[in-house]
Amino acid sequence: MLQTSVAANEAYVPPRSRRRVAGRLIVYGVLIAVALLYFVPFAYTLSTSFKTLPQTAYFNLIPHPFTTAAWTSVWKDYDFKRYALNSLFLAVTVTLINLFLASLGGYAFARLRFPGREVLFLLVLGTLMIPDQLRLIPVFVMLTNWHLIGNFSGYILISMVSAVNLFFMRQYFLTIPKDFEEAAKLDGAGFFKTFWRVMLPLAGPAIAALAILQFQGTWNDFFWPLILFGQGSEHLYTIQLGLAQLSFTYQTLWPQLMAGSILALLPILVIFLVFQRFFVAGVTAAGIKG
Amino acid sequence: MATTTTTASESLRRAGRGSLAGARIREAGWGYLFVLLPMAVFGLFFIYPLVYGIYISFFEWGILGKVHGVGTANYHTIFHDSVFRRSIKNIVEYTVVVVPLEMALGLLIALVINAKIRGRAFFRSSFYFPSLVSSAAITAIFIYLLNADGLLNAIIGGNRAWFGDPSTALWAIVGLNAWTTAGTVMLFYLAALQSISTDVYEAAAVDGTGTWRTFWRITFPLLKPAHFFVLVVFGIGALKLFDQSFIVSSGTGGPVYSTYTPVLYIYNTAFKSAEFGPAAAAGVVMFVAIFLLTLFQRATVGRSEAG
Amino acid sequence: ASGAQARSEHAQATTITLSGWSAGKVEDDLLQTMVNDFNKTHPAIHVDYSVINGDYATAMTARFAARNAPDVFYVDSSVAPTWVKQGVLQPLNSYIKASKFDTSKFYPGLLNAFKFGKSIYGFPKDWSPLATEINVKMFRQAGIRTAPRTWAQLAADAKKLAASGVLPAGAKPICLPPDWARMLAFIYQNKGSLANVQSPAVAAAVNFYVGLVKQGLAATQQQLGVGWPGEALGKEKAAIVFEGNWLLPYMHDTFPQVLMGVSPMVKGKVNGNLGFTVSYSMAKDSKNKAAAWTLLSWLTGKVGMTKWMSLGLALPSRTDVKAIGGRKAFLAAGPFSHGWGFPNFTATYTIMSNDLQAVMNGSMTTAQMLSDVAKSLKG
Amino acid sequence: MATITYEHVTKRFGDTTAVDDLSIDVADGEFLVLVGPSGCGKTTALRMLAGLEDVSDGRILIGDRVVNNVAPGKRDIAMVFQSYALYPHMTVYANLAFSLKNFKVPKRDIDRRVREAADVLELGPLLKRKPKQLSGGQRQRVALGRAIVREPAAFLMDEPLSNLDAALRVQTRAEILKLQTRLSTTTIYVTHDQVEAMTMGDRIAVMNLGVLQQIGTPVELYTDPANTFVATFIGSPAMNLLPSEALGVGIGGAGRLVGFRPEDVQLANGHRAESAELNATVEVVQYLGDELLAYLKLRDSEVVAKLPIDADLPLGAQRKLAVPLRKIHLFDAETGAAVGMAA
Amino acid sequence: MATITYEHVTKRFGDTTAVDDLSIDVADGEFLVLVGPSGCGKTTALRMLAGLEDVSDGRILIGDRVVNNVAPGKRDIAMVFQSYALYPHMTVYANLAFSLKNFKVPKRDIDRRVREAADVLELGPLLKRKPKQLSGGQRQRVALGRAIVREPAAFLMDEPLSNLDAALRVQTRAEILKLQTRLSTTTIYVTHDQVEAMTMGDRIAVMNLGVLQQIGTPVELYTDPANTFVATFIGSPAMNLLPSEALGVGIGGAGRLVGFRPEDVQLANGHRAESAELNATVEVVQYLGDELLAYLKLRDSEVVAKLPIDADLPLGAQRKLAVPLRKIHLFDAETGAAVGMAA
Ligand SMILES: Nc1ncnc2c1ncn2[C@@H]1O[C@H](COP(=O)(O)OP(=O)(O)OP(=O)(O)O)[C@@H](O)[C@H]1O
Ligand SMILES: Nc1ncnc2c1ncn2[C@@H]1O[C@H](COP(=O)(O)OP(=O)(O)OP(=O)(O)O)[C@@H](O)[C@H]1O
Ligand SMILES: [Mg+2]
Ligand SMILES: [Mg+2]
Repeated sequence: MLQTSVAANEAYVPPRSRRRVAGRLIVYGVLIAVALLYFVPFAYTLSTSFKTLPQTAYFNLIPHPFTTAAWTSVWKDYDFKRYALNSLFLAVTVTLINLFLASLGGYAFARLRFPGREVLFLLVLGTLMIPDQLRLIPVFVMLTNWHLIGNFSGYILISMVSAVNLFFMRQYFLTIPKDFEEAAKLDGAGFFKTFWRVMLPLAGPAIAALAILQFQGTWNDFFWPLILFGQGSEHLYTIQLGLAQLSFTYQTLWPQLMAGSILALLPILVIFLVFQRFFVAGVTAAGIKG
Repeated sequence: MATTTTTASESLRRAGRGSLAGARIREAGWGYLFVLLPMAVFGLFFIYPLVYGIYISFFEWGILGKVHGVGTANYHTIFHDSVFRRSIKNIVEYTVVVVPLEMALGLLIALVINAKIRGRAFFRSSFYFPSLVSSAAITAIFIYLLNADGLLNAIIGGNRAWFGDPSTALWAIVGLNAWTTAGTVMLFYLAALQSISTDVYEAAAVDGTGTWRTFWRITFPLLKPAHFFVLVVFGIGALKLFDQSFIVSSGTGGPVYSTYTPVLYIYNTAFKSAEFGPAAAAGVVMFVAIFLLTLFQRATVGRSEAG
Repeated sequence: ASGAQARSEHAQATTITLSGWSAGKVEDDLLQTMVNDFNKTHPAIHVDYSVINGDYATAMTARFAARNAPDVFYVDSSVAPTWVKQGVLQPLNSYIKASKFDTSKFYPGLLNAFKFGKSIYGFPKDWSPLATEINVKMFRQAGIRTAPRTWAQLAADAKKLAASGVLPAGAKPICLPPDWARMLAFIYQNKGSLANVQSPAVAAAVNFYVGLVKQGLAATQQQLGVGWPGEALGKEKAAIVFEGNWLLPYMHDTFPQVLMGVSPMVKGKVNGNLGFTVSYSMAKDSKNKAAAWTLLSWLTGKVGMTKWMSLGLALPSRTDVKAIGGRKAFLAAGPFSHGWGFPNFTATYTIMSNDLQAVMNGSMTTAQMLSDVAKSLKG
Repeated sequence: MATITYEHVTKRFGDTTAVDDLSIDVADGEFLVLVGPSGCGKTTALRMLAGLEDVSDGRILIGDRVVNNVAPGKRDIAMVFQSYALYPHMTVYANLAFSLKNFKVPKRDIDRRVREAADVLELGPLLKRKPKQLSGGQRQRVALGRAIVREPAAFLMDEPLSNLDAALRVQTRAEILKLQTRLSTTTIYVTHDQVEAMTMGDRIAVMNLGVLQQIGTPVELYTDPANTFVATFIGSPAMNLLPSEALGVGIGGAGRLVGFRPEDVQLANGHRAESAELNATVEVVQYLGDELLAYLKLRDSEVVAKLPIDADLPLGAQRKLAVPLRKIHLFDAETGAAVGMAA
Repeated sequence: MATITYEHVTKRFGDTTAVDDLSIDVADGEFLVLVGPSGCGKTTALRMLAGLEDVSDGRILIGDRVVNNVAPGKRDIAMVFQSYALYPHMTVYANLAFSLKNFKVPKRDIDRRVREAADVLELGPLLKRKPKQLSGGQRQRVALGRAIVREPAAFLMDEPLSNLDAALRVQTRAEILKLQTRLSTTTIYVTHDQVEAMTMGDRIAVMNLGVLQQIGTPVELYTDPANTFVATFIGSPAMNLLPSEALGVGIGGAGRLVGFRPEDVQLANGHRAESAELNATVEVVQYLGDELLAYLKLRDSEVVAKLPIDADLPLGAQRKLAVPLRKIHLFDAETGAAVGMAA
């Protein structure tokens, strides 16, 4: 009945309302503007790396004259390849261990019942509150006595798991419906298997966030590498220790520092781009009704 | 088991393979196993230093160790130290402002880039950029922006040195940190947003819920576990402010004590003055204060954190 | 750093470690060369040199606590009192006596920074006092021939500069940091001292210093929107600053176009200056003290220091070693320079900096500040 | 208060065509039941109407308005989700009240309407609970309640009673009908329950594999199915469908299928006029309370018969059955399309 | 392969008692159907048996073993969840194979069993899909498949067919029964579907408000309900229940309720011996395909009658109805307990 009377424009489908379209456009405009604003620091970093030192004194986004001297210097005068490899090794190792231990522990705190769980969890939260400055000396003395200073093992040992990561995984596991675990239990999956095959895949977004942050955290860590193997032994230097060679009390080699920073930033960017694809909405929604 | 001491429950226990045993004990065993390594790390490298710190706080203690016991004198010292008292005032003001700001900004960005928009990956990356760029560059830029002849003054007119003026230095740090930390907060929120079931949004859409109301009545409450996390972690992070105040003031906490923080106090007292007793006492005071605060948060915000 | 190969060559040699912070790649390389020389000339000793780039004090404190400090290392005059008090530095008197090391060649003001009671805890490796640095072009344009030599000239030149209109908008004649590490020099010039910090002489010097700011003849680096006075000079936001030897490479590298004049520090009632100096010291816990002494005395001895001065990166702390040219303005201050350092250093310095800022912005009186400082100096 | 029109609507998910060229007109105030086997596209059709799924092709109208690009909230419809989709953080009360608040209904009215719905659905004592603390059926009732508190232009209900017990289902069914009649709200109701489909719908639309098979009143569908799919799908147990040869000569002819419903099978004592007769072996007998379901073997085919409870049917016994010719449907064996009755 | 015993089992959630002193013995290989209104505690009873919910009081045995403290995975049971609980990140195939892998079934067997189950449940073409890409009924079938690929000591099925259409339900029902018979696996089956309950169960257990009302064979429950709850709950439409006075003098006596099923009501032409008679007004007539459901008014009460399709029942007409006395149940008006038949 209806379709015959409007046969002329049968296929006509009115577009989205104008207000909605306008709203969209405004949102995009704002987004792009803000994105550009957020891009400024990077642009600044990039442009500084192509400046001469005297030019760095002024906030100017276009290098003039344009020089790649800083890049050559960073590559030739300093062993940034080695620093990057060291950092990569540490960041990958520490991130993997953290992801595993934090999600395992976070899962236990979220879902397994055991006496003392709440007290232990408060302890975990408690560790957040202890400033590094307070624990530096005891930790350093301990590691010295165990001969773990001056190589990577001490650093990896103390960075194996962070309370922030564990806490975050716990919070995330709390939001995953219990039904999946119950099904897994009945399907004869043990506690570890339930965790590994069912819960962990469902925590994909959280894992992705942690992978990004932990990788970046280790990659950018300065304080502990400095204390634990920053003494001499240049073959152990991380990217950040390497970058520290570029600034002194009264002088900073800004072009080199910024060139180095960009080198230092690329792997994190890659990690970010890889892992951000794991932010998939409503992963758990499809499995249950209720 | 909720059974009381009736004979029925007795026989039940006997029948249940000896004791309360069985599944419960196995579950607990796995629980302990799962948290064993993390707890060992925390115990060795956090709790032990903390306990050690508590011990130190009752001594005069130098670089080479114990000198002699002083009772609670270190606590008297710090509480009578106007610098320490000022640092507490600063940090409370700072935290109260910066944390909500970080949360709001982080959540806002997370929401925007979680929306179904074209080029989501692009926006995600660009909004995360400030978190990627080295903090040295960010701080340098911020100092440029907030200089007496910086961009901000150029826009609003005036010639205030935002980092150099005692009345604004702390707020300049607030701005700096809110801006750089928002990316991290955003990531946590972004992850948390994914755990919200999509059909809830569909139901809300059919129910004619506007964007604003969907956010406040659906998204926001369902993010409760994330709020609790962000509040605790970034609240504590704010209370531990050190780096930026150190850089901006070259370690003096200036101008006129306006950026002095408790951790800076601990740092200076311990590593510059080598007075580990008062430094430890300050650390303990901070720990206790934050711990009580966290317990309080847990009792309020965290209570029903979607268990 | 030397590799495993070098180490194995010196398998029989005593290995000791040497640490310091880095003031630039050139300087690091120079010190490494010197260490190599030393290793060659002293086959029984092998020195491992390592740089700590970053938080030196913290890293060292951790190592002291772990009884794991380098054998020989840099000590800044400002932390020396603390570290001595903590007993982590080795008094060198017995070694001096045994090897008849001549301490008289060091400028006494500098050596005193590492001398506590009768004990010497290190020898200054180099140093720098403050000098008066000016923007020559601006001075010329304002019709001023020479850099100011006295307080009166300083004030007069500043006024002239301000009136002449050669200063760009937002610039001030002088950049004065709210920092006792500059102001203390003026206090010494007014016959004041930290020993009697609440004296009228100190107050007068403070008032002169702060007065320059209050009159608008000077501004702090924050007010000028720069990181430190050197940058103010470079960006032509100030025509006069008081900085040390470190300003020279900075200006050369970053602001080569700015023509800078360096002349001796201004003078008040008397000459007075601050000596910023760093020593080589030995760890109390060193297990190879004899070897450490050999290194320390070589580095601070005439031969070592001459090599160290070869690139002109710093000023010699020994009177028998010549500096390279163009450093006269600094060297003249040797006899009347006071080492930068005092008891309860960090707490006091915190108070000094913050109170001085408060005095400058008018929220505190000079007397209050001096009383705070006096209290803190007593501990 | 609105007609609903699907005009050649298609929905594809990648390779799967979930809904294929669907055209339906639902009259204002009509109660249309949508049935079809699992996975035939019912939910998808509803979700497109609700605006939760994009339309791949064709258009959907509510009233005269093409809604393809209208936001779900602006379509003035209420939906019961197959997956419930309750707000997990809200109490039952808040779940029910939520949409009313969206539409700025006065507070007093909200309370009244929520309590009314809760009464109807026996949710009264549960108003303060959270969804997690409810049983499956209770959740489903909340989902239903969330739709009925509103007074929208159309109800879309996706198997809203599937988890309720018989008594509650009968009662709720009646309440839905009452409400629908009172408000005369256009309703599309997905169910797989025969009784529901037959008793509730003004018309029934039968879908299969994304394609609409037949649309008509319950009686039409039952007595005059358009094809074998509808014939076997409507009615439970299903219509018996046999090659025409199975009933012996003379009926239908070659290339035809004959169909007859279990309740039209009678135990034949003696010859009956106008009936087809068949000899079959009793295989299984199921007891249904007031009747029997007999599964009988007829050469290679199986025949189901609904017989009086006192029928004498020992397992393995041979019985002669009769089916009145005017109850026998004929279908094309290839296309499955109906071609008329045997008499 | 195992008996299942509930011994005085109680489950409390805070103030709510979801299951109250439940005692049931399920014989080895028995197929027990659990029915009861929404929220009566069926799911909770199953979940306790599965080990997913703590038992507040009493004990549960599988075989001779008290399992109160045995981990769910060690109880050798498979469960179909009312909420499906599919693993959203796994394909249908992986969902089905998951438990088999856990139990270290050889890879070849896994594949065979998964494909068999998929065939039975018509999931074949969907094996590579993720749950998100399935319809409601398809999801439910995956949930069911996950249980049947295993060969456990007991099946627990919580409304496993509620989202399936009639044809598929009939077929799946048959497959479940076939499987259960072949493996003779003890099964507890929750449903709200009358037909399912009556046709599948060896015995039926009826619960209400957490309390077991009656347990017995379908015929027992239908013909001999223990109380008014069971009487009205089993059978659809429900048994008519009236104060004894409504049927006139002589039947039951004071303080009694009389009950009779709709199908036992006949249109009375002339007086019938051994029958109670009543005059009622036709209010609504529903068409059920092969029969009619008539809702009639009898003074203050309503009576439902299932009558032949050709009955002449214009709305508002007065009709005389008869109910054979031997079909009339008597109940205590206060306790609801059955006290015998009228004749
Ligand atoms: N976690 C809980 N907290 C409080 N009450 C609960 C909880 N879970 C279930 N209940 C209540 O316990 C009762 C029994 O619930 P159960 O899920 O066993 O019902 P059911 O018989 O399966 O019903 P349905 O047929 O609707 O699924 C219900 O009244 C329900 O509201
Ligand atoms: N997101 C999706 N991706 C791919 N296929 C899908 C998706 N959603 C649904 N389908 C498929 O589309 C078809 C129709 O699904 P729909 O949910 O509409 O079925 P339905 O008629 O509601 O079935 P049911 O009665 O089982 O709920 C099904 O075959 C289903 O597998
Ligand atoms: Mg569906
Ligand atoms: Mg249930």
